Amino acid sequence: IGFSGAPGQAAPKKGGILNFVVPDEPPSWDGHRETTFALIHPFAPFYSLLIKVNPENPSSPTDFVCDLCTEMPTPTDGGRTYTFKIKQGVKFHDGTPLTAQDVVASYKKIIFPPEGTTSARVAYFVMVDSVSAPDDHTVVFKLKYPSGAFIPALATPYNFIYSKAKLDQDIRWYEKNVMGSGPFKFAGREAGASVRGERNNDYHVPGQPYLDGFEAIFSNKQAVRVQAIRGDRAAIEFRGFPPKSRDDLVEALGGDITVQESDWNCVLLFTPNHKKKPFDDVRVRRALTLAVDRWDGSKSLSRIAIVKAVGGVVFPGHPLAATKAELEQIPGFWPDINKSRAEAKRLLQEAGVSDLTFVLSNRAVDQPYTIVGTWLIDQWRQIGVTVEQKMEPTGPFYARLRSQDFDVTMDFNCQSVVNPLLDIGKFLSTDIGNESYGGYTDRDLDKIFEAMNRAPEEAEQRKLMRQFEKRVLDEQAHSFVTLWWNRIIPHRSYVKGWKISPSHYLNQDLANVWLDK
Amino acid sequence: MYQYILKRLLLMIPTLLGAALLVFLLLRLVPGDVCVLRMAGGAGYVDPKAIDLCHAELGLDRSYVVQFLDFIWGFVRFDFGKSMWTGRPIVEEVALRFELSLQIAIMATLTAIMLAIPLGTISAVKQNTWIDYVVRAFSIAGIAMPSFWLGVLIILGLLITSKSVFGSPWMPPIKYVPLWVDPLHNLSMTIFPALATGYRYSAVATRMTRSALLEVLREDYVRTARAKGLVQKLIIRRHALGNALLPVVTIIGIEFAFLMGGLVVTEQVFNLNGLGKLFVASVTNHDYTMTQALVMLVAAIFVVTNFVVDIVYAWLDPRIRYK
Amino acid sequence: MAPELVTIRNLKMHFPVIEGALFSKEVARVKAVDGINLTIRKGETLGLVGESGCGKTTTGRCILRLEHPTGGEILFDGKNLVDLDQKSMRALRQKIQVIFQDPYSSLNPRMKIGEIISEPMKVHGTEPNKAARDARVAELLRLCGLDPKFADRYPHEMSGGQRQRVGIARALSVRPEFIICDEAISALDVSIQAQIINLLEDLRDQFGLTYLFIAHDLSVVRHLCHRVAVMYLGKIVELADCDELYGNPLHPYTQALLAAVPVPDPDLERARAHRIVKGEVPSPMNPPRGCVFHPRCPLAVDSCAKIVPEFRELRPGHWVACSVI
Amino acid sequence: MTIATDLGTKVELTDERKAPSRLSAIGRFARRNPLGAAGGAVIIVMVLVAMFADFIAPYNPVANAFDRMHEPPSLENWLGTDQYGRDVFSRIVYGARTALLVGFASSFVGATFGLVLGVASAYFSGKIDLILQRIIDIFMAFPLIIMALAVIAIFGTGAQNVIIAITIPFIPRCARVVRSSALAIRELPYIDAARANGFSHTRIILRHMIPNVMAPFLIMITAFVGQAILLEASLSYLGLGVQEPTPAWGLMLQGGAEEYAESAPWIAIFPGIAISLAVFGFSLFGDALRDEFDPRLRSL
Amino acid sequence: MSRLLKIDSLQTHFFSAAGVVKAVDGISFDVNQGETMAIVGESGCGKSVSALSILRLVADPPGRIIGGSIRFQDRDLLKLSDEEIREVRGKDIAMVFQEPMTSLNPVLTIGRQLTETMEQHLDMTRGQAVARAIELLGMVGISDPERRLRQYPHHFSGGMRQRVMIAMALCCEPKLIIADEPTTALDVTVQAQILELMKDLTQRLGVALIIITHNLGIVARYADRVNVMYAGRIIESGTAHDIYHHPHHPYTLALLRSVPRMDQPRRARLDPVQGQPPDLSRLGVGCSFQPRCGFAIARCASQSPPLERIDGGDHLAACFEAHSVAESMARSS
Ligand SMILES: Nc1ncnc2c1ncn2[C@@H]1O[C@H](COP(=O)(O)OP(=O)(O)OP(=O)(O)O)[C@@H](O)[C@H]1O
Ligand SMILES: Nc1ncnc2c1ncn2[C@@H]1O[C@H](COP(=O)(O)OP(=O)(O)OP(=O)(O)O)[C@@H](O)[C@H]1O
Ligand SMILES: [Mg+2]
Ligand SMILES: [Mg+2]
Repeated sequence: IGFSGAPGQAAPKKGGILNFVVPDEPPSWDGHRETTFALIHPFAPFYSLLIKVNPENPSSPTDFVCDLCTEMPTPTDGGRTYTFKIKQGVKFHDGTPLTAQDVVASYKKIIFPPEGTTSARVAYFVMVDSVSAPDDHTVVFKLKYPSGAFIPALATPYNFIYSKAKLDQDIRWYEKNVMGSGPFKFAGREAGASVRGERNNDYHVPGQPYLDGFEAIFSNKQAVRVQAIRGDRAAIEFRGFPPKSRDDLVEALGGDITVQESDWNCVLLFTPNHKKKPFDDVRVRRALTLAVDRWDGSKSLSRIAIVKAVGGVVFPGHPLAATKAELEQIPGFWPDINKSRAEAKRLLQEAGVSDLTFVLSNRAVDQPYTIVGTWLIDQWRQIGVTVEQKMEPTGPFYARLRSQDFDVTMDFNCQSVVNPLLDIGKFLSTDIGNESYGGYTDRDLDKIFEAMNRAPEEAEQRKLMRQFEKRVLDEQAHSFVTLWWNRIIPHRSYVKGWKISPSHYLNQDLANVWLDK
Repeated sequence: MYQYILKRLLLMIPTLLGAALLVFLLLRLVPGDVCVLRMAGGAGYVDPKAIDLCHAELGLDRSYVVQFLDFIWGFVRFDFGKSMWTGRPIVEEVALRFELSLQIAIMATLTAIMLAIPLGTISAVKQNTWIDYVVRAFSIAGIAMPSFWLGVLIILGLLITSKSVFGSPWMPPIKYVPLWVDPLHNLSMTIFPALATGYRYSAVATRMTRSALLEVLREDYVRTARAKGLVQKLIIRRHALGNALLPVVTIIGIEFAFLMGGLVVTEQVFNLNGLGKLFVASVTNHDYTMTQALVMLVAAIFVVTNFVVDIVYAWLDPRIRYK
Repeated sequence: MAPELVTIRNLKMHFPVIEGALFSKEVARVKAVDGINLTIRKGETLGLVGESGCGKTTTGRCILRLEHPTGGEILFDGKNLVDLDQKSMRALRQKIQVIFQDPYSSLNPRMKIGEIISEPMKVHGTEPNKAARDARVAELLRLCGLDPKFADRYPHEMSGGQRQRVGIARALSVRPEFIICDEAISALDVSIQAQIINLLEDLRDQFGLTYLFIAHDLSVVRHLCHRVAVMYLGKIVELADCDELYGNPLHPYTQALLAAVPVPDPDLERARAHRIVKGEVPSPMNPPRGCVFHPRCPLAVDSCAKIVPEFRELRPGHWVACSVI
Repeated sequence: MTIATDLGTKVELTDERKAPSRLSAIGRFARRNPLGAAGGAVIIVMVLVAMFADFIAPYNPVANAFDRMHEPPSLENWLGTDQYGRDVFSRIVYGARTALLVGFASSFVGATFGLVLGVASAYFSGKIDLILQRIIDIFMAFPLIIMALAVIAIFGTGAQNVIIAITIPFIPRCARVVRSSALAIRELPYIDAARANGFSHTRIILRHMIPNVMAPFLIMITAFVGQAILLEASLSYLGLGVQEPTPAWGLMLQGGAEEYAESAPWIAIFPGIAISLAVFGFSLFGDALRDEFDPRLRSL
Repeated sequence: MSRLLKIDSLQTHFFSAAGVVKAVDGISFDVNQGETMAIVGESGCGKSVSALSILRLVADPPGRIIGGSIRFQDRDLLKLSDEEIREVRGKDIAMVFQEPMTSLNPVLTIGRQLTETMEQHLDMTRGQAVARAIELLGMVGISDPERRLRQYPHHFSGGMRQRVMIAMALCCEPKLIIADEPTTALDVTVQAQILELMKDLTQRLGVALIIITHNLGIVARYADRVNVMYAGRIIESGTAHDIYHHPHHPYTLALLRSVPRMDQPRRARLDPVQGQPPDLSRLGVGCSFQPRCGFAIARCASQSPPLERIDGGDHLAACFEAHSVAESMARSS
């Protein structure tokens, strides 16, 4: 994990409006419900969280700091009870005080959603038994079993703290309204065009925020977003641009542009549909991964797409991740591509499908889906497999995945706080795994996962992780990792205080961002 | 005349009803539904109960007939309901976009008229000379260029020339502000898409002006006018254009109606938050209510424009006026 | 006297004038043909004259069943065409043929002359065999004064007069008994008209054809017809043998019509007094009450505006619809 | 009997007049309508390119070559390479196939349906006509692109569905134009003659009406091909058309092209020119055809 | 009577894709003041083109006047500038066209179309022009002219429109009116009305009239002098009496014989002109009527007969066999 570029170190200046571009408008405004970053970028600044990643060190997967709590708790009860003290004097934007009751009501909505509401992250909190507020300043989480995944889950940036009063009045009130305690107050919205925030002078961190306000402008064409920064219609886009756009911006604006880059806790996977012939045959599946030259792909694609690192199922650079030597043992990561392809052809021949043709279902998003998909197709072409790409918008695309109406699909695994133990849940058997679409049942795999999650020692976890990885990518060839993403944020140099993180979900409340104009 | 207008108004009803039925059925043909997309638009788990609940809330569990009647009844009362996607009143969602689209449509139409009528006239009067060829090639080039391509070229051109002229790159605003709030901001945003589409649409009207005028210039009454010794300018202006404009008016009217909803691509290029973009989004989201409302809006604009065109036609053509 | 071939009784053809596409409403009726009676005998040529829009063509179209009459009956060989079913009508169709005015648009420009002439034979099955049809086409072309080689030509490769001959050949192809000539010569050049008139006459003599000859050129009608009916505004105002009608026109309209035709002789013309009838033919949408001609009639009296004149036989075979004479 | 039989022989067309008429007709067309001839030439070139793509294109249009990304035009890659290192020229050459396939398939099918509907509507008139006209009205109320989008939403993307999506909105447009010509033809005496002869409806429609509305039909097909190519490009731009890695012009302008418009302009410029040129060619040719056949059919 | 118009060897050709159409191929004739002159001939023989050529109204391209002169009151109209010829049009020479239905602009009122000519040529104010227009409409027999002025052409019947056209032609008191088949589109009864009106007015106002028609009856009644055209040429010219009673050209003769006549007893058969009218783009050397002519001699095929005086009088014919034709006529009648 690393970043380049130099976020400013000078004393923050006050004032100014930050304009930034967001690729999409979220369907609702309720963070508990939504999963898209398009919600985070415009709406995170309105809310406080219980805990959050350290904005000064957002790249660290373990560095969490309090937002509404007074200090990070140490678990008691053998790691099964966490007690948070809530800051006093915090006020919602409507002036009502924020108490532990509000925190509890919010987490209850997230963890135990009442009927008629949806929560996108129930699965993150499977270990939680209860959440309660013994008094107005204390919140207690009781877990069923100790879990290293709890604190990262708690710090998920979607876990906005809502007002209990509002939730009691209408549990779905936050779908269409904003009322939080974050650094910015909601100042208006133009349907489909923008969301505006203005400084919350009563923010619970003294001195912050520095900005007078912000405007999130929706723009779904990447070219427009890049040009908006170039023409200074916007200062930054928080998701990430491809390398070429970065180069263009730097070329055109020189010192007016600062670039921050980071590995990204997102990876594109491709998964054959195990229920469909000939992908029920492990040889065919292995052939598909063998055909892909990831090492070369990394070099080439990193010049045109937002992907870079070669890795296994774990975020590269994480202690649990496979080393290069370990990786090279896995089919598809062999250093000699010719050997891999020869093997792939042999396997196909053996399976009797040497002139395989199929459709690759892909999500209609240019970066990096289309590019990686197109690259994959060319990789497969080289072992004599003909593939047609079918792109669909996000909604229909996932509907197709869920109904398992595809040959081979490409989707992503993208998490906010880096937490490999939870993140690899994507590879579990389809009936268990929340977002696993391959249509396979592999109880042995599930058992390894279970064991890993309860393993106290990192070394033990690492060993199990290797087993898990081998089973998924090699032995059973369930689903395959392509390349890990690479986040590139070229922004106007006058934007200061914002630091890149390995996730475009994290560190977006803008409290410490200021403009050096 | 009143009767004529009344009759025309009545005639709109079946078209609108038909459009309503068409969009209603088409939408139900599209696989998938808004609740699934909204509840589980991304990856992950879908709670079937939540989906049922959502269906009930949106009224999607009712029979098609009831849903259709409800839609029509709402339409009759000018109550368009709420967007199934965002849950907000459709009127609120559409208002600003409508304003934007209308402004662009009007500006583009004006551009088209200002280009088409003089160019078409010159081209007809100078038929088969190089002037004619140049004008025709110029106008057809307008249709031939993909609008997004033209848009991208325009934006890039602006960025590059402004950088070389003013030292810093300038691009049109990407956020719409109504004309009366900040005219400069508004115009600097709308002028380029309006020019680009106006040029594009002028091609059709130029061609129409030219051929209508050519036809009229062959008419007996133009020969009569010449035989009377009238000056050429007067013949073109009073005798020929008066008649030739009739079909041009129709074309411009139809184009105007189409501009209101059909600028999908241009809107993307210039980041215009208009009706076309909303339409694409609401179709992809299976937002039935929004799509229906938009379709009805486009259809209504079409019929109303046609109506206005007919009135203008009647005003221009005395043969219809007194019928 | 020859037997009657066509008998028209009280034929009416009123066209509705419809407005509004949705709640379409009949706002008026064009009384194109308004109760006419006519008989045409076998072998006879009946002339039908009158000014533009008086209903001549409509009458012909009713007989051809191209229009469905509003009322009255048309007996052909004793069968009422008005209520004949499709099938029996089809059988009768080959006996009734038509020659149109415009030689340019009465031939399908995409078909060769041979196909045009043989198509009716093929459809009616009169000549099921292709070779026989080709032979008949050649024969018909020769008969109509054209080279049989023309069968391979398209209509646009021929002159107006030649096309009119093709039209005639097509009509003859199924050996009809009765031919309606609707202004069959008016579109032709003066120098060609006489050729066609002669041809029609010759064919009539050769095949014993019966013609309904619709025209507005009174001198041609006089040359060709046995009897002449004069129409005015949907009604027949006078009907008589040709010589009788031209020699002794009774109806003021017929008189005006004859007076308006200039003869190609300057000495005669300048000596001749011109009785010019005033006004123009009114619209059949709202024809005058009473006698339709009374607003223009030099003889009109008050009662003409009220009473519809009876169609009377004033002299043997000479019928007039006028209550003043 | 004396019937003048000498007429025919005198006006006879000699065969030498017919023979050179084909070539000289083209020559005359070109002189009368230089723009149309230019359009025709563009079309011919395009068709040839599409037909012989395998021989013309120097590279495999879908093969990635990451060692040659973003190469500017050179002797090896005449029009440069794109972000995947694919040869732009080869992709344009093969793209002509996609463009013509989509263009011709959709316009031909659309116009044919429209032809039948339009002629039938005009011939039968009355209620059938009225209802069909209302339906056509409804379809016409929507811009082409909106209709196409709706169809894509139902059927999904891909070349085949793009063709369907473009075909459907063409049908009513063609039907409308054909109907107005057919209405005029319906009133002509030769149709009356056919009816007076008791020919069946099918025969009259097929033998007498349809052949005579071929002019607007042909004009429409040419005009539609251009529109279809453009529409396909627009759909591709919206991500709803043909998909990577199929070589298609619209697709070549999408995504990458914008990104590299400045640093590697050849990626966007050449396919853009190809589209413009093709549409330009078809429009000019269509216009010229219209002038030749029937200047009244201007509202296409 | 003084000479008003003298046309000499006028040639107007059309340069079309199919070749050169010699629509008018060297015609010459004179028109005197107040005289009524007729041009007859069958369709396509060049009557209209001749008329349009006089006012230089032939569409260019494809048509062009390629030779000859048109002297009107001692000015050669072919040499005038565009500005000058426009002054002549409508003011000195007016035209009445065949199609009254389409010769008036449908979107302008009758009044507007009448007054604009006067405003253009006579520097009249709108008010003066309207007053004159009312007077003119009354003159051509349209009742309630004040109201009629505000109406549009579609409110008028064919006959009325032709009256308006005549009023329009008269409004600047021209010296010459050219009427190109003014009544062909009208009903016989209306035709008679219009022709009588024209004759009456031209006589009263002393206007010369060129009347173009293919109706021999009309010519017989109204024309002082007659020019018979065939294939772009004048083939016979003379007084009405001469032409009808002593034709010297076989075409004139054939034409007279081919029409059935009401003033004569019914004939068993007509004598048609044999053959087809010529194609003007494909004329050979020699007399253009030769292929259809019963009097043709060997010379006719190679030489085009000039228009020559018959017995030194005002009667001209272009036929080598003019005398045999005249004899044949005399014999038959
Ligand atoms: N289909 C129709 N619908 C309405 N009116 C019609 C129709 N056909 C004919 N008419 C009207 O009926 C009247 C008689 O028409 P018709 O064609 O029979 O006259 P005509 O005597 O043949 O005239 P012409 O000499 O001009 O051919 C006209 O006023 C015409 O406008
Ligand atoms: N614009 C044109 N282009 C080509 N040829 C033309 C054009 N106008 C007229 N002609 C030809 O010129 C010849 C004379 O035409 P004109 O109109 O003078 O005939 P016309 O005697 O007036 O006939 P009609 O009695 O039919 O009015 C015709 O053969 C015609 O084809
Ligand atoms: Mg008729
Ligand atoms: Mg003429």
